[in-house]
Amino acid sequence: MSETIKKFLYVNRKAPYGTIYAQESLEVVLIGAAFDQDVSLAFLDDGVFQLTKGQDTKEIGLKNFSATYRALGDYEVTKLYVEKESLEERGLTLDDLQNIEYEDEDDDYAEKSSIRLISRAEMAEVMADQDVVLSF
Amino acid sequence: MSETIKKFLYVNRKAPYGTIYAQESLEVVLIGAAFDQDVSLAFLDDGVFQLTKGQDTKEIGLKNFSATYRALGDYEVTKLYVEKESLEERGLTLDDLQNIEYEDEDDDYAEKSSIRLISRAEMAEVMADQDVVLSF
Amino acid sequence: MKFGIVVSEGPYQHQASDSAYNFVKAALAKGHEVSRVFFYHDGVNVGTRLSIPPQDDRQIQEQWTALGKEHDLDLVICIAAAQRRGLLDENEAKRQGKDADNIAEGFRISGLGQLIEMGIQADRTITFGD
Amino acid sequence: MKFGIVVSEGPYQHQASDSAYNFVKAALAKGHEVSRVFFYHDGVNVGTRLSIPPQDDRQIQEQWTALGKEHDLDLVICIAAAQRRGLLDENEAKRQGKDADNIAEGFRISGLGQLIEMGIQADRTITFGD
Amino acid sequence: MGTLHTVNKSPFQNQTLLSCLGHTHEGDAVLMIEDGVYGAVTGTAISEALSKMGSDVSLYVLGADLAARGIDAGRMAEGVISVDYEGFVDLSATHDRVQNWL
Amino acid sequence: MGTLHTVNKSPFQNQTLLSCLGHTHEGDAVLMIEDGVYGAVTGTAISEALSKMGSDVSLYVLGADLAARGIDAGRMAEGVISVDYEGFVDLSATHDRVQNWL
Repeated sequence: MSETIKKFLYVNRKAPYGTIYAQESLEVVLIGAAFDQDVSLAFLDDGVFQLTKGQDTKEIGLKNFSATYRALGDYEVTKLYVEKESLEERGLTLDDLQNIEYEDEDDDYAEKSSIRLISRAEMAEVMADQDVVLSF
Repeated sequence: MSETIKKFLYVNRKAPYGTIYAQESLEVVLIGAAFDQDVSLAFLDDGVFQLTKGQDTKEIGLKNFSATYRALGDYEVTKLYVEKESLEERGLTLDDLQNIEYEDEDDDYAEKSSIRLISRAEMAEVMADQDVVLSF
Repeated sequence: MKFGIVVSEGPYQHQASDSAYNFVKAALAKGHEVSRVFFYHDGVNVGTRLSIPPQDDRQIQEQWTALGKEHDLDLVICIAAAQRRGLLDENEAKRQGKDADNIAEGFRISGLGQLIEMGIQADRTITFGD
Repeated sequence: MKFGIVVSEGPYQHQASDSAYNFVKAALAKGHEVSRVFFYHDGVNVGTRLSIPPQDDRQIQEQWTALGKEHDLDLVICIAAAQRRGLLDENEAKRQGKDADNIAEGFRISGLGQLIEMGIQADRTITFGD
Repeated sequence: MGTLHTVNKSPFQNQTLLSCLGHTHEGDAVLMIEDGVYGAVTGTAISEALSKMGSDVSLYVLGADLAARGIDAGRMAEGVISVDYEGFVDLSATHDRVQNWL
Repeated sequence: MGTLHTVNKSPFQNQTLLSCLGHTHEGDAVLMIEDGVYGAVTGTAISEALSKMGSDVSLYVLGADLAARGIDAGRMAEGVISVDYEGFVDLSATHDRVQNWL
């Protein structure tokens, strides 16, 4: 839709369900995927809670949108940066997060993890390497 | 308007202007004054910022409602509990706050301060002594 | 026991109105009375009849309207907060020269005095907000 | 330079829409271009024409409408966020079977693609929210 | 029977839970709801400090909000009791007042 | 020329300013606006920690938001520069990108 290719970073720092930001951020990512930009997602601070597995919203009556993260690979959104320090401070490890994978078309469609565990310092580098930073 | 007299505490923990809670809390206090209940206001955490003097909102375009605190005495709202530890953590002293006074009709209408500086432990006692606690 | 409920945040943006709804349902199910639900701050936006959430999501306003009808709840929207935010009933719209209104069935607009009155009459006052 | 602006919170409840307004005014005064203002999340509520704030307070929607008119600003309300929260234009109201609409003059409702497009076209994208 | 306090903010982002625990009395109860339920988890950067502050109050967590967020009940700090919405109603009724920390 | 970061939350209530300062680079600028301006004040419970973290970035504060909150310019930490909305626009234009910490 456009000839410019920009680096877009979606920054997720808030927990899901208490507020709508996580859910409406995902809606932007899905629509944005059609624009063929260079898209990354950052999960830090309470944003890492968005990716936990086993979310079950039946009793609170809100829509469970956590499965959508697993569909991101189908939209060619394959770079989900997760901050290690944020996980550790919250007592979480990668095992507590969903498996989010994509098929690497450059590698015989091998299934690879979209989650890239990085340090806080590396997260700062990712942030500094963007054209557009959208925060939710 | 009612024969029951209850102890109402309005708890203010948020800074003014960034969000509307401080302002709309005051509107409740003013309306509530007509009901002849036993009213107290608590200012703790960032709520102590509501009472600073010299607020000037011209450049941000929001309505400056800080003068309303000084009018509370006219509505017979005379108990404004301010937490000492909250002030100290924020580098504030009583001198940074507005003078908020009332006329004590039991003491020949002497002008007295409505601000009661109390410790965190005393604030906990004030909170535990209420019938209705409204938080903003 | 008589509960009074305050809802301080708008629908969907915060979970507050959902938590309040679940609490009120549970209280009624246990035989308690809910004397009033008072919508304040952005909470007034719960009462718009113009919302159209996605079909696979809950319809927050309709949930309240239905619960209110079933249990004869007094769902009160604060007039001062509502005017700031553009939530009107037919009378207010006429009085203020506005060409439309948007309040949903089962809600009524009234003054802040209703909040104080609720606090006086209820055995417990509980606020859901942010 | 071309600025794109996102407003993520509703009027009065948060300062975000005021800060955005002051920023946009200053950018225009300095000769910059504001390519679009995109209202998302509760920010969509800025665009209601039904608000009636106290007379001694600012009228946030009218401020935006006037600034938009003066500078031919593209004030876009996200349709998905707006539907959840009950902000509609005449077409949407008809299409969805609603008996009223509430969008103010100078605002238009469109899709999330307009946000991405703004990010692509603007030199700087700035979000005011909570 | 004391006060029921509710907290709905993540303690990693916001100091509300700390402030609440700094204002409780022996015999009070603190119920964590919405994003506040993250305060009920053990083995975090702040769980030790929280457990010391909350030693003379009863700690509860709304199970529905825990489940929504995918927190396994096995990760809850010792002594924290999970309740459903009816339990929330009971706690509100059995305490003398409810103070909501927003 | 690096990133302009904005922070609009009180550092006494919310950890956003700390998180922002933990993700800056030398040469970045941090502009405190709205309730974020309380982070610009010296002599508070957190001002020392903040001054250490922000040593390699330029710190700015929106004067209009300071004035609204009644903060005397004399209480600002050393090295923090007060700007008006036009200064905010300039900072946005002169940096390569803007990241808003919400």
